[in-house]
Amino acid sequence: MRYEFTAEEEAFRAELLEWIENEVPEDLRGIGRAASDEEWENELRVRRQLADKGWLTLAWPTEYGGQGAPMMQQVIFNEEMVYHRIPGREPFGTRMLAPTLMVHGTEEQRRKYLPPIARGEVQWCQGYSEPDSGSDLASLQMRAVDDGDDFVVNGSKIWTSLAHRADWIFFLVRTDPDAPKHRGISFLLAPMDTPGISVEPIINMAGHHSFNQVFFEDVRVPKENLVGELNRGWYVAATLLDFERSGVDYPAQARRTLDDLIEYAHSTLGADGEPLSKDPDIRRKFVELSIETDAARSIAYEVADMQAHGEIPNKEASMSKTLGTKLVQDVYGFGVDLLGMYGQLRPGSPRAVLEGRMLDMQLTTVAFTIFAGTTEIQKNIIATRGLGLPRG
Amino acid sequence: MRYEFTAEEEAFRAELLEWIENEVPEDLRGIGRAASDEEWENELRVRRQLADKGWLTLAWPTEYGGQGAPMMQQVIFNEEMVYHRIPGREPFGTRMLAPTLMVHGTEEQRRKYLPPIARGEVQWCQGYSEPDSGSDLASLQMRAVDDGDDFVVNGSKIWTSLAHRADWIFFLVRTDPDAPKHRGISFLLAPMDTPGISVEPIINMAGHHSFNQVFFEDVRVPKENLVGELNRGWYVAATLLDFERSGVDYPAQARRTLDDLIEYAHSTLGADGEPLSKDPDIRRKFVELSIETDAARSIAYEVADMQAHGEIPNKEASMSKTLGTKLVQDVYGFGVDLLGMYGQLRPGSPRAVLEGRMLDMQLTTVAFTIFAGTTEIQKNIIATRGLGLPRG
Amino acid sequence: MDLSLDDTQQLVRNSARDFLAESVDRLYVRDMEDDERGYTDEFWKSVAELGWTGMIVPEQHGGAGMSLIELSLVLEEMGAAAAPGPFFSTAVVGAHAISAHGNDDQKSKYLPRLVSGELITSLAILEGGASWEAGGIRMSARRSEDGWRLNGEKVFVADAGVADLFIVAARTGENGPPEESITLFLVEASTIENNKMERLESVADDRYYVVDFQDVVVPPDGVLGEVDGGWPLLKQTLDLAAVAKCAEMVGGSRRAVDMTLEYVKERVQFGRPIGTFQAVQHRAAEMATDLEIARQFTYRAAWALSEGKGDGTEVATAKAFLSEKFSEICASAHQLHGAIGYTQEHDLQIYSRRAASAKVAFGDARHHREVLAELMGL
Amino acid sequence: MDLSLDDTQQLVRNSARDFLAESVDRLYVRDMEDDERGYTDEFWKSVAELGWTGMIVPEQHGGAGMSLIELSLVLEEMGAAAAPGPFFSTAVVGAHAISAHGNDDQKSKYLPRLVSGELITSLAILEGGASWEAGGIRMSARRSEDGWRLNGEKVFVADAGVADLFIVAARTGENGPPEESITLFLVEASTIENNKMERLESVADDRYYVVDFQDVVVPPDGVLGEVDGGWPLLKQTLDLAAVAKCAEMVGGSRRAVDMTLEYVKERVQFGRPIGTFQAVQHRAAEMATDLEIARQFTYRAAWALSEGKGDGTEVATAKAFLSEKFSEICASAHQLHGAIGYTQEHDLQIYSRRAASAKVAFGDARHHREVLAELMGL
Repeated sequence: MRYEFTAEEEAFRAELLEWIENEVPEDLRGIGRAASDEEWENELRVRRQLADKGWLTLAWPTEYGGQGAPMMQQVIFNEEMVYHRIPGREPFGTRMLAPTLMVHGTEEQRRKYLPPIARGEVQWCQGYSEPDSGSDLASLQMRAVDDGDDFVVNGSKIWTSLAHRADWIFFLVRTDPDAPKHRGISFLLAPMDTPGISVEPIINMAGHHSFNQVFFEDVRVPKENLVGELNRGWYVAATLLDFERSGVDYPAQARRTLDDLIEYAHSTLGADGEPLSKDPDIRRKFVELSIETDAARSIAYEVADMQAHGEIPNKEASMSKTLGTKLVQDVYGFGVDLLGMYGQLRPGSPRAVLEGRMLDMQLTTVAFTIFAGTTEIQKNIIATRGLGLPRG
Repeated sequence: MRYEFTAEEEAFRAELLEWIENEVPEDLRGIGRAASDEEWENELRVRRQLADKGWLTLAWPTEYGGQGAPMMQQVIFNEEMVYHRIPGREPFGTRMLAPTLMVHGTEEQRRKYLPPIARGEVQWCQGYSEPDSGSDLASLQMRAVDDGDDFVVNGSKIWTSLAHRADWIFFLVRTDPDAPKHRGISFLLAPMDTPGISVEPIINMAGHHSFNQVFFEDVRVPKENLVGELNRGWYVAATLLDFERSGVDYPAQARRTLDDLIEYAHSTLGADGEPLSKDPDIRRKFVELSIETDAARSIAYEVADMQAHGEIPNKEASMSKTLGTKLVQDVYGFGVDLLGMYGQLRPGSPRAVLEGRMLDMQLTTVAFTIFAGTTEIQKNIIATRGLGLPRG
Repeated sequence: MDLSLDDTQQLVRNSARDFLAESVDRLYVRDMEDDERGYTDEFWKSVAELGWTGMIVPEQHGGAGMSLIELSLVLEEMGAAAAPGPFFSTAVVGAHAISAHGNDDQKSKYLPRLVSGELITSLAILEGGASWEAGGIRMSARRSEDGWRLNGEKVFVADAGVADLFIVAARTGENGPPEESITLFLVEASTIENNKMERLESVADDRYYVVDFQDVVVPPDGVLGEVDGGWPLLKQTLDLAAVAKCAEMVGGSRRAVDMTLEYVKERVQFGRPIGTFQAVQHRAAEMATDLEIARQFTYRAAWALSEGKGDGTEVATAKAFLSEKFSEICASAHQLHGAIGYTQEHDLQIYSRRAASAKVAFGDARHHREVLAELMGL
Repeated sequence: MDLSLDDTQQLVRNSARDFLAESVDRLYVRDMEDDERGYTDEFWKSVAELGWTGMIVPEQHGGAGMSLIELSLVLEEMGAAAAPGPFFSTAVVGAHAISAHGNDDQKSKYLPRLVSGELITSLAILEGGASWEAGGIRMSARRSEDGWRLNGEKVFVADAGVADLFIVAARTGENGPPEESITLFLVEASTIENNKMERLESVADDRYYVVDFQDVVVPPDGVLGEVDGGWPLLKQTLDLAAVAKCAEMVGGSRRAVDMTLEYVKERVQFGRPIGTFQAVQHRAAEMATDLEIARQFTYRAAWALSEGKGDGTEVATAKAFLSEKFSEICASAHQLHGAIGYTQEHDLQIYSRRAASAKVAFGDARHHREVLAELMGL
């Protein structure tokens, strides 16, 4: 039992922090949602730097161009990148598609798709949800019909992050409408410039263009772009392959935000002339949120530790996601409250405090408990898969 | 719109408070659970006084010996009785059986059963739940078989409050095992000394004998003791007949407890030498619980107001019960916490603070969110019956 | 105790519902969010014609002479419709401040124009620290030969860009407790240079400005109430505004609940409406319960202020509760709506942004809980 | 980072599980609740034979020389079994205080007897206000010709009725900050008259007493640590005890969760196991999540104290969290059990009563949150 990182792991952290300090200027750091073209350029620039360092695919096995880094190193990397608000990490290619291809792809697919991801040269996006298939993803309806060497795809995908920046999309389609719903789905790949694919932006409530609806109209996808077996796409997608599932990003983000808020509270006087950090209500909230952060981080570490020991976390990963997403909502919500009347000012507004980030992220994080499996679905999973309660 | 009581209503309150002050000595006031024989004697003594004043059946129609008091008068009565911890009110006869008989009983049944209730001479108890039928009450299995002039009853009832003190029991039995579950139930009355009825005490987690299991072994119940139609007992029992469903008891109890705790906090010094009432955390909790009390009371008043206007509250009554029961749990839980190490001392222990009531009631109120429809069932009712959501 | 609406009140509520259903649709709300002024002349004219601007203005000055209860019924509907514009600044804050605290000359001069919709008012109180306490007011007002000279900066001045008249709190003395040297002034917009205003970009539809008062001259008859006696008057107006804001929030909460109920009945996943899932049902039940409490607290407070009853508990309880619950109801609504409610296209986010604004206006929950603690003798 | 148990630790845990499964059943737990001493000689003898009393006692004094981690594994199992007796007072508090702070003579004199089960110890710190702060200690200790004389009353003295040796904190000076004039004494029970003890009736199985020290004589070699230097030592022992209590609470929480899962799988209402209802599932998921966090926090704190790492954050975080969550988990367990769990007959209430006791022992959540606030520089 050891509740601290090893000297080697700390050495990696030190190297990373030094790189951040020396190589990533302050103006490149930020929320990193790549909403503007300028932010996107920054994103790509840092990504290429990460690729050069080998850090973009830190956890990939060496045979596919990764570092085969131990789990805890990847956790440290994620923690520090988030804490310092460094852009450049890329989940869709490096963490979602790549492991899928490593297991389910053909040798040819691996050789074709993995190297550009490792070099940070290609942006992937993920086409899973559809307008009528959210929590009940397996009910998806987008059709792919067999037509000679191709599938012909019709339908639409929604909530597709970065579709407007992406070069390629991996997506799920229904290839057998008569089979039980989980057994008629296939997993395909396509370039975003394939004729018939069009992208419509969706603006979120924070005013950002964060995702899209992607329409497929008679899109021809060569059969060689099928990953895994025909009609087994649900299982290809559902295999829990991610290199790092700990969810440590959330507590790292929360810790950074709390640190910023504590600094603000120390340096800002309340109506009584004392620093806000001496206000008992505010003090108490800081302590509570700090415990909540610590809780989410502890479970994240536990998930990583399980992965490091070759165990497959399931209820723990759902716990981590549930805790982490609630945590960031709570932290930004408190941040907005702490700023009082100023909490309502948007980024860029005159008089905005802490760059308006609290409000912007409070609005943004509304979706965190919804996307990638709602909190309700996560709790269902914990109860049934984790605790063995019977399904309803 | 008027958010205060009328002068008449306040005059009744004044009369009541005067009576309490003059006629109910301090040593008769208490939690009023009638656990000991002495408490039970006190209970009956005050009950007879209430009957003499006509207050025991304040809300009954005058034709049955009541005062036909307006709804708000009954609310005030309940509020003050609870606030001052006066024993003597009796729910089973006056508030549950009596209204049922008034609507569903025969004239003969009314003449036989109502006057003794009004005079405070008879104690009823209620036999609804069974070991396998709690939230799903309609699944009850206790059988009553037609045998000439009688029903012959076999089975058992559980969680029967005051069964060990009661003279009579009203209860539900299955008279048609082949009918759909709600349509084979009948409503019967029986003296507790009927041969074949036996009572086993159940001790609760606070150590009190608050309820019982009642066993029926070949118990003969004359058919004249059937209330309403045969096999229609579910509807007889389910008719919402209570004179006063506001649930105002809970906030009244909470308010009294908060007042006691505030007095304690004013007069007790914390580790820093200041009164506990100046501790910011404690202050905040008092304010939050006061708002919560006010919320429960407001909904209780709303329910009473609806009844006063001849409307039938359903979701509002469930809201009131949900809020009120959580409230008292929260208040006693806070009370225990406020007392620190002393919070764990039982009534009667050396050094017990506030008579050990906080702990005793914290343990007791664990059941409040369970009995008479769990909070889960209440929320189901609010959602489906109240908000029109489809049943699952 | 009688919680029902009388005939007039029902009429007020129904006419508000009818008018807003016709005049304020989602397109109007969205257009106005991007509009510099935030409302159309047509809308404002209709509001005045309906008599809403003058709802709490005494009849002798052209108003309807109604109480905060009736005004709250209208505000609830406006909150439900998310109707934008300077109504709150004018018909609530301005109408009350001048009606309750103005002298006869001031009333005759301003109220008829306010009622007819010609005069838009704005409250300028908050400064740097944005505190709702008396101590936060530091703007200086000095006597001069031409009356008074105001110097200082005000923040979160709502609708300053379109206001004709500002109600300004300034400090007319430096000694004694901060409550005892505050004076209210009526400052005509024409005396302030426009380039002294800077618009803040806030989360909701508010038109908040920073207004820099540099040597602004107020004639002697611009004093509202007594010199040095402004704070108690301002407190009254702030209390009324807090309750009025609660009424808006009740309307917004109601709409968020209704939208959610509608959605979960329609949205099908796993082969059935999601409203059949117990987690959804229970969350909906909690939203509806909070809404019911919110409504009771709000109208009780409106009644108390209208009747001059109560000790402030009702006001502070209402605002403390609503400040938290409107946001929480919206958060629950988002969770039950899933992704669709997170889009700008969907109406729900309009209400959650309104909630973020309303929760801090006229004192946040922390402020009002502190008021309650004092009232409870803690 | 490596959260797994090593072989020794697994062995310790498994043997604790095996022994307790055999020796502590529900009847024993109930019998002991009514028993004056609260345990049987047989049980105590077995515990000593297993080496648990000496788990954290150094090997040269007959102990196992293990760390708080191994002790916590045993305590978790004892908490799960709700095993009663003076184990905590002796094997945690007494063993640590004497092992860590005693001089060689004291260790040789007391530790072997403690390890063998012959010596039961008890901590006497709290006084009237029951504060865990240094300022709460007011009992006077004055030098006399025969050593020291103690005068004052101690409350919540656990297992005083069976203790052979008390660890007593008293004040040996009146000047300076309260932390700097506290001395710890080892007081043999024989020097206290029995009629100076009064048993408190508490919610759980604790044997708490009021002990009145009237002119109790302690010889010079009864000072534990340095004169006036008692507080830092006591703090260490209290920190260790707080974490050890957390380990017990993890065990209790685990049992409450397990009992609940079992029950909701079996209990049928509306024609199906209630564990199929989403409200039940979600509540169970929340209980299990809190349990998982509780476990992580507790073992992290045990590890930190064992390794001499950390700054107190780990201890305070664990106790602040557990103090609240053990009770909350029990409350959820009650709600899911319905009426049956509310009866004295059912085991669940044993755990909810233990929770009510454990939450305040060695500092409640408020106390430890305040510690955290200080550590965070707030």
